[in-house]
Amino acid sequence: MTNAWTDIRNTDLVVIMGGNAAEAHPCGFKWVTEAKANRGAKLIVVDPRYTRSASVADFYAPIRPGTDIAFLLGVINYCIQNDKVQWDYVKAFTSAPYLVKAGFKYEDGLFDGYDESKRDYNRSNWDLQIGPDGAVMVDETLQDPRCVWNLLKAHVAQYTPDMVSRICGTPKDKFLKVCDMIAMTSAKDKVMTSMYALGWTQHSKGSQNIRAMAMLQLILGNIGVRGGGMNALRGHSNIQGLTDIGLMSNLIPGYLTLPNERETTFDTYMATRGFKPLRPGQMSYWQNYRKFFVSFQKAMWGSAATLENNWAYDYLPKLDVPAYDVLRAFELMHQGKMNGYICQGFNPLLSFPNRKKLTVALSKLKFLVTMDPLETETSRFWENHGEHNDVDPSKIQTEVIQLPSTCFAEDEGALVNSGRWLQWHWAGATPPAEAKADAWIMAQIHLRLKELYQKEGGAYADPIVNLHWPYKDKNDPKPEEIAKELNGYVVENVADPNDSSKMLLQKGKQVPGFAVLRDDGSTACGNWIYSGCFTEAGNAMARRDNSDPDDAGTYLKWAFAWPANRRILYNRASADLNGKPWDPSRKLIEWDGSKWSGYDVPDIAPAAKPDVVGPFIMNPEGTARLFTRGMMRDGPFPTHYEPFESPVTNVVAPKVRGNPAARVFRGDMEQFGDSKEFPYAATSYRLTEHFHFWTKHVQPNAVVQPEFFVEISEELAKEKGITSGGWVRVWSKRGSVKAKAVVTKRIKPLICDGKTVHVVGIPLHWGFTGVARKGFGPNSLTPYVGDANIETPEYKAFLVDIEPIAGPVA
Amino acid sequence: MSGAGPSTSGSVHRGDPVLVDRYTVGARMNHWVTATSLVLLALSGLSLFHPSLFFLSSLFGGGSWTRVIHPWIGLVLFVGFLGLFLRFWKLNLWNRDDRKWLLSPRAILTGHEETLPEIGTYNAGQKLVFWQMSLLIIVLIVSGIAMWDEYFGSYFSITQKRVAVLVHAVAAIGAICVWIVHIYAAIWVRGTISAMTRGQVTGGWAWRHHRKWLRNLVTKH
Amino acid sequence: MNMELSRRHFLKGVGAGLAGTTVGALGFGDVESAYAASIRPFRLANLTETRNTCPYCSVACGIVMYSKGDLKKGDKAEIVHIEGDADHPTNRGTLCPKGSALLDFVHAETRLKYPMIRKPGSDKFERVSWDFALDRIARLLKEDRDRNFIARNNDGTTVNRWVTTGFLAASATTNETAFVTYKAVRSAGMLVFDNQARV
Amino acid sequence: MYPPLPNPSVSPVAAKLSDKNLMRRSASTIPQGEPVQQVAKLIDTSKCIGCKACQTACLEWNNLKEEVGFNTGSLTNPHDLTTASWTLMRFTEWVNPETDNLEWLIRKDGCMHCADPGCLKACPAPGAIVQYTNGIVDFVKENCIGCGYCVKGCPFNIPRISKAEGKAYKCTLCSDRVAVGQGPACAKACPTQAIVFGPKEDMKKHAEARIKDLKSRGYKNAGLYDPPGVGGTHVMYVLHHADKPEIYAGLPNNPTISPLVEVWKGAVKYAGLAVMGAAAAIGVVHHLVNGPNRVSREEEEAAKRLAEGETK
Repeated sequence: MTNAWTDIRNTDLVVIMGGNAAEAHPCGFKWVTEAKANRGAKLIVVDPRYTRSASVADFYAPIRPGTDIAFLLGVINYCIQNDKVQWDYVKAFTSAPYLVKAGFKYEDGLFDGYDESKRDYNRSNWDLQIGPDGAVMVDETLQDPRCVWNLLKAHVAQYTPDMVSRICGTPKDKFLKVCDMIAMTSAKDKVMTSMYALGWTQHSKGSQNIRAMAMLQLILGNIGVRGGGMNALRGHSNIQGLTDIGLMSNLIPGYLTLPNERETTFDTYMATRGFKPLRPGQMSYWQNYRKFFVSFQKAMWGSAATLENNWAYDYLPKLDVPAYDVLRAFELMHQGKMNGYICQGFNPLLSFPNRKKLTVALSKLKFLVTMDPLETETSRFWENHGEHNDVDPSKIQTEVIQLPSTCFAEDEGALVNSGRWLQWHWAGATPPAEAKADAWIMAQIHLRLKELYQKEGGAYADPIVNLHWPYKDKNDPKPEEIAKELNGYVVENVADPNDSSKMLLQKGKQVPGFAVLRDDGSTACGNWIYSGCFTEAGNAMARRDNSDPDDAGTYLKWAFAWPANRRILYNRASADLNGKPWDPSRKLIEWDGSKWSGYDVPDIAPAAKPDVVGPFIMNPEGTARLFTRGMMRDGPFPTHYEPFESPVTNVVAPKVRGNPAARVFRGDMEQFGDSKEFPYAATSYRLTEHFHFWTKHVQPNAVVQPEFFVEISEELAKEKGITSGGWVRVWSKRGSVKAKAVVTKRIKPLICDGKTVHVVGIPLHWGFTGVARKGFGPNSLTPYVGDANIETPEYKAFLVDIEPIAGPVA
Repeated sequence: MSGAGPSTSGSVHRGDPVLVDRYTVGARMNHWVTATSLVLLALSGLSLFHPSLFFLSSLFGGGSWTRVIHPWIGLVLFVGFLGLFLRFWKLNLWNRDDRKWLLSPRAILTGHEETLPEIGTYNAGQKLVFWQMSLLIIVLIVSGIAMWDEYFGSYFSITQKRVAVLVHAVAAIGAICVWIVHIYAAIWVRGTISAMTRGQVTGGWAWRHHRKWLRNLVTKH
Repeated sequence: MNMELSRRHFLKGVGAGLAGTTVGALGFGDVESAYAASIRPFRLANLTETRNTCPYCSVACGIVMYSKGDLKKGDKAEIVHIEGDADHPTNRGTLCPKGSALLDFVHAETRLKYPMIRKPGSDKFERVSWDFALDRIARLLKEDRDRNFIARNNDGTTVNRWVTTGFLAASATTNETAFVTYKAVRSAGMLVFDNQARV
Repeated sequence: MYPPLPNPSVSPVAAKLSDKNLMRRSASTIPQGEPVQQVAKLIDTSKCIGCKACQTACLEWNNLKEEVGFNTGSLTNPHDLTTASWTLMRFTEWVNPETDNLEWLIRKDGCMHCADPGCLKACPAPGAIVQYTNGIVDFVKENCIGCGYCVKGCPFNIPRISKAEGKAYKCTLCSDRVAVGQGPACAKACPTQAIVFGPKEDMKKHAEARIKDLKSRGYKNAGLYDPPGVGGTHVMYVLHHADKPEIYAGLPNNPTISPLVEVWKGAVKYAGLAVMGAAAAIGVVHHLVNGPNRVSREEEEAAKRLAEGETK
C-alpha cells in the first residue's frame, strides 16, 4: 500500500478491481464503509463475480477475467478524451513531458525489439532521450509527438468504450458510468483510492494490470494524497515483511538486488546502480545504494566483510537466470535437477498451479523438510487419501522430515501489515508439546551445518562459518536481538568531521535511521528500510499511542512504518509546486518557506524546495513514470493480452497468445487448453470464511464454510442440467476435480466479441487434512505459467469444462 | 365366573342381598389401568397447563420428567381405553328409551327413577360419558402426537403445533370434566363402586338402576 | 505498551466520549454484584491478557489473548479466549470470521507436536527427537551442497551458488525469524529461495 | 465510526445485572424489578458483508461446538439455527424489479429479544425464561424442561431444543458480557460495524443517520425494523427495503405472537380451570341438596323375589 488501511476513510471514491476487500480483508474494508457512511464516499466494484464487496457497492460492473488492462486503458482514454486530467500534477510530477527514444514503437500487440525464440524483448529503445547535459529532454508544452504524453495518448486511443465492451464483456453503459465516476476525481479536491490484490497480480500480465491503474491514478493526481494511492491489500500477515527482507531468489533486504553472474566484480555490480539525477537539482535517493549494501554485508558477515574483500562480495551467490522463483523451482524439481527442498510454513502442493506436476516434482526429491504449526498436504504428499490424493507411497522415495513450529500466540516479534506498519506482538502461550519457534529451528540448522563444515570442511565454507552470529544464546536468538540487527548499529566510532573531539556515531549504539548509514564499514544494517524501528530510544514497533491529530489516519505514534515511520508514500505529491496542499482539507505536509512539516513524515528532504525537487525521489528523474524505461519485460506501456487460456482471441492483437514476454517452460505450452475443448472461463479465489489452507483445521471456520464448491450462473446450470447443491466434475487440460455446485445470480454470462462467455468460479481452501470436509482445489486445474515480470502464476484466468455427476457413494 | 354366595345360577347369586355380577376381572383391570393413567395424565398435564399447578410436576420428578413421561402415559391411556371401547361399545349403542330417559332430567337428578323407563346395562348418561371420552381421547392422542417434538417434531409445522397445543388443552379440559361427572355419578349412586372393585352389585342396585338388565340376566337362566 | 495512554487518545481519536458513556451507561444502576441464575459469571476475570496481532491477513488486526497462567512470570500459559483489541487503530476491536475463531487455531487437533520422519517408500510418519531431525537435515544439506555447489561457472567467473536444494520461506513468520532465515539460507549460497508473495 | 465496544477487563467487575432487574419471569408472577438502561443491538443490513464473524465470535465466546455440515448449494452455513448456532447469516439473491439490479440481501438471524416475548408467554416452567428491565430475554437452562412451548410461542422461529439435553437454546445477547458493561461478542467482532450495540435510544438515533444515508443513495424505502406487534425488539434491523422485510430470508412483516398461543395461554388457561372447578363444585352442591342415591330395602326385596321366582 502507498497509503494505509486507516487512510481509506479520507477518500471520495473507492475502486475495488482485481480484489475483493470485503471478502478477503473485512476489518480493513471497515474504512470503506466508514468513508461511505461519514463523507458520502462512493464504492465501485468491477469483478467477474458480484462479490461481497459488490453487495455494499454503489455501482457494480461485470468484467471477463483477465481483461482488466483493456478496461483501465479504456478509462485512461476516456479521461484524456474528456479532459479529465489533473494537469498541474501530470505536468510537474510525471514523465508526461519527457521525450522518448526514436526507436520505440508499438504495433499489433508487440513493442519493438521482440525476439519470439527467446519470448523476450531487446529493450534498448524503451528509454528517454538524455540531453548533452545528462538530463532527460523535456517538452513542457506536451506538443512533441515523441513526448510520453502523446505516445500514451496514441497507445490508449484504440480502447474506445465499444472496444472495451467487446473485450471485457462489460456493458457499454456500465463502463461509461464507471468512467464518469472515476473521471470526477481528477478535480484537485476529489480523491480516488484503488484497492487491489491477487485479482490483478495472478495473471500472466499481473504487473501491467497494476501499472495501468497506477498510471490512471497519476493522471488523476491521486498518488501521494490522503485517501488516494495504489493500495495492494496483500495476503499473508507478513508477506510484506518477508519481501522487504528479501526472502526471494534475487533480492537483498530493502529491495537491493543480488548480483547476476555478469556482474563479476563489486565495481561492475555498483556501476549499474549509480542512479545519477536526470533533472537539475533533483534528489535521487538510490544514490545511497552503496551505503545500504555495505551496511548489509557488515550485518551478514561482520568483521569478515572488509574493504579489501569488497565487503565479502564473493560471499553472495550470483544469479545465472533472472530469478529462481517457485515456478522455476518446481520445474527444476520436475526435471529431477533438485535434491532437497525446505518448506517453512507453506503448502505448495495446494498453493501452486498444476498439482499433478507438483506431485511428480516432489516425488523426485531426495528429501523434503517442512516446518509448520499445522499438518499440511505438502508434508503428506506421499500419503494416499483416495481420490483426494491418489498416490502410492511405496513408489515415492522422498525422505520427509516434518518439524512442529510455534504459532503466533507462542511467538514474539514484528509483522509488517499492508500499510508497511511494523507491529510488535508478544507471546502469551506455551507451545504444545515439542513445538519450537522457527527462529530457533533456523538457528539450529545453521549452527549444525556450520559445525559440520568446521569439522569436515567442504565446498566454500567461508560464508557459512563466517556468518555474523552475535546472539547471547547462540542456539536461541531472541527477537529483540534480531530486530536490533535489522535496525542497524554502529560498528566503528565515527568522529564528527567538523570537530574530531565529538563522536558522530558511537560504536555499539543503535543507528537512529538509514540517513546515517555509511559505505566505509563503520555501520551495519540488516535492512535499511527498517532503520529506525529499534533505536537507542527503544522498540518503536511496540509503540501503542493511537493519537491521530486532525483525524488524518496516520497514527504516527502507533508502531513504526517503513521507511522512516512514513505513513503515506510520495506524500510530497499531496502539495503543489508551491508546497501548498492541492486540497487544504486533505493536508498531509506543507512547505512553510523553509521546510516541510505536517501530519506525516515528509517523503522528501525537509529543506528540499518544492519548485526544484520532484516528489518521486526514488527515480532519478524525480517524477512518476507513465513510461517505464525498460524496467518491465513486457513493455513500457501496459497493453491488452488475453490469458494463455482464453475463451476468445485477442481482438487488438489476433496473432498473439497470452503475454508474449511471459516465460513458458517446455511442455507447459502443450498443457494449455483451447476454448473448443474447454469452453468456460474459470477463475479461482478465496472466501471470507477461510484463510488459505489454515482454517480448514479450525472448527468454527469449517462449520461456516464446510465443503468445496464451485459457483456457476443459473444460465450455465440450465444449459448443463446442473442443480444447486448437486455434484459436478470440473476439468482442465491438467486435471479434474469434483465439487458441489452453487448456482447463483451473482455470476452472469458475458458477451465478448459477440460470443457468450460463461464464468466458473472455483474457491481455494480445501484439501485432505483438517476438520473441514476433504476436497479438491483450483490448483489441480490451473496453468503452469507466471507473470512476465515477477512470475506470479496465472491463477485467475484459465479454461475448464463442467458436467453434472452423481455424488460419491457415502 | 362365580361370585360369592351359597348357591349360584348364572350371574345372579341368591342370598341376602342378592348379588349380581357386573364386571369380569379383565374388565375391571382394564378399567383401573385406564383410570390410573387418566389421573396421572391429568396431574402431569395440569402441571404444565397452569403455573399455579406446576408444583404437581414434583410428583413425577420435576418438570423435565413430567414432560418426558406424560406422552408415554398418554399411549397407555389410549391402549387402555381402546380395550374398554372394544368391550363395551355395543352396550353403549343408543336406543329409544335413552331419549326418553334423557328427557326427564329432574327425575334423574333427584333420583326418582321409578318414573323413568327401565334401563338396560347402561343409561343414557353413562353412554354419553362413554362416547364423549372416546371422542376426546382420539382428539388428545392426535394433538398429543403433533406436540411430541422428541419423536414427531419434524413432521409438523409450527402453526400445526400451535393448533395442536390449543386443541390438546381444550380437549383435556373436556375430558377432565367428563371424568368428574363419571366419578361423581359413581359416588352419588351408592353401591356402584363395588361393581368396579368386587365386580358385583346388589340385586337392589340392579333393580333400581338397571332393571331391564337384571330381568334379562334372570330370564336368561 | 501503555494501555491508559492508548485508551485516552483513542477516545479523543474517535471524537466521542460515547465509548465511555454508551456502554458504560449500561451500568444498570447500583445493584449488588450478585448475578441472576441466568447470567454466567464473566469468564475472563483474573486471567492474563497479552497483546498480539492476527496471524492471518496483512490487515494485521490487534488482538488480546486471555490466558490461564502468565508466560512472563514463567508459568505454563494456556489461551482460553481471544478477541479484537479496541485500542488498535485499524480494527478497533473488530475481527473477521477467521480472527474471531483464532482460539481454535491455537488449539487445533492438527497442531504438530513432535518432529516426524517419513522414510523413503514408507506410508507413515515416525516420531523422532529434535536432535536426530536437525542433525539429519544438516547432514542432508551438506551432502547435497558439497556435491553440487557451483563455485565458478563455465566462463570461470566466481558465482558461488547452490541450486540443487531450495528454500520456500513462510509469510506469516516475524521479521526476526525472516532475517535469521535469510542469513542461514543466503550464507549457504542458496539461490532457489522464494516466499509466498505470489500466492 | 461508532465508538467501539471496550476490551473486556481481567480485573473482576461486579455484575450489574441481576434478578433484582427482572421484569418478567416465565410461569411466575414477580414484582417489577429495578429499571435499567434499555439496550439494543442494531443490525445494519446495508453495511453487512456477510462475513460470518458474528457466527464464529458467538461460537467461541459461548463455547458452542457446532458440527461441520455440508454445502447444499448456498452460502448459508449451517443451514438453519441450531442449539449451537444461535446466530446465522441468511443470504438472499434478490433482483430489484425497479432497477433490475441484483441485490445480495444478507441478514443476521437470531433472537430479537422482543419487548413482549412469545417464548416467555408460552413457557410453562417457572423461571426458565426471564426478561430483564434492560430488555434482554434470557433462557435459564437450570429451569428449562425442554417442552418446546417457547418454539411455539416465538414469532421468529428462533429457539432450538437440544434432544440430547432436553433444553432450549438461543442468543442471550451475551447477558454475561452486558452485565459487566461489555457488548455482545458478535457486535464487538463485526468488521464493518453492521452490528452496533448500546442504549436503545442511541441505536434508534444511529439508525436514523444510516437511513438518511441510504435514502441519499436511492433506497427510498430504507427504514428501521422494530416491530410494534411484539412491543418492539431489542435487536433491530436497518433495511434498505423496510417496506418488504419478507425479502430478507422471510423476516416477518409485522410479527405478533400467534393468536392461537394468545388464546391457549390466555382465555383457555383461566377458563379451563374455572370449568373444571365448576364441574366439581356442581357435584358437591347436588350431593348436598339431594343426598346420596341409595337402594331401598324394598328394592332389594324386589330383586330377591325376582331371583327366587326364577328359581322355582
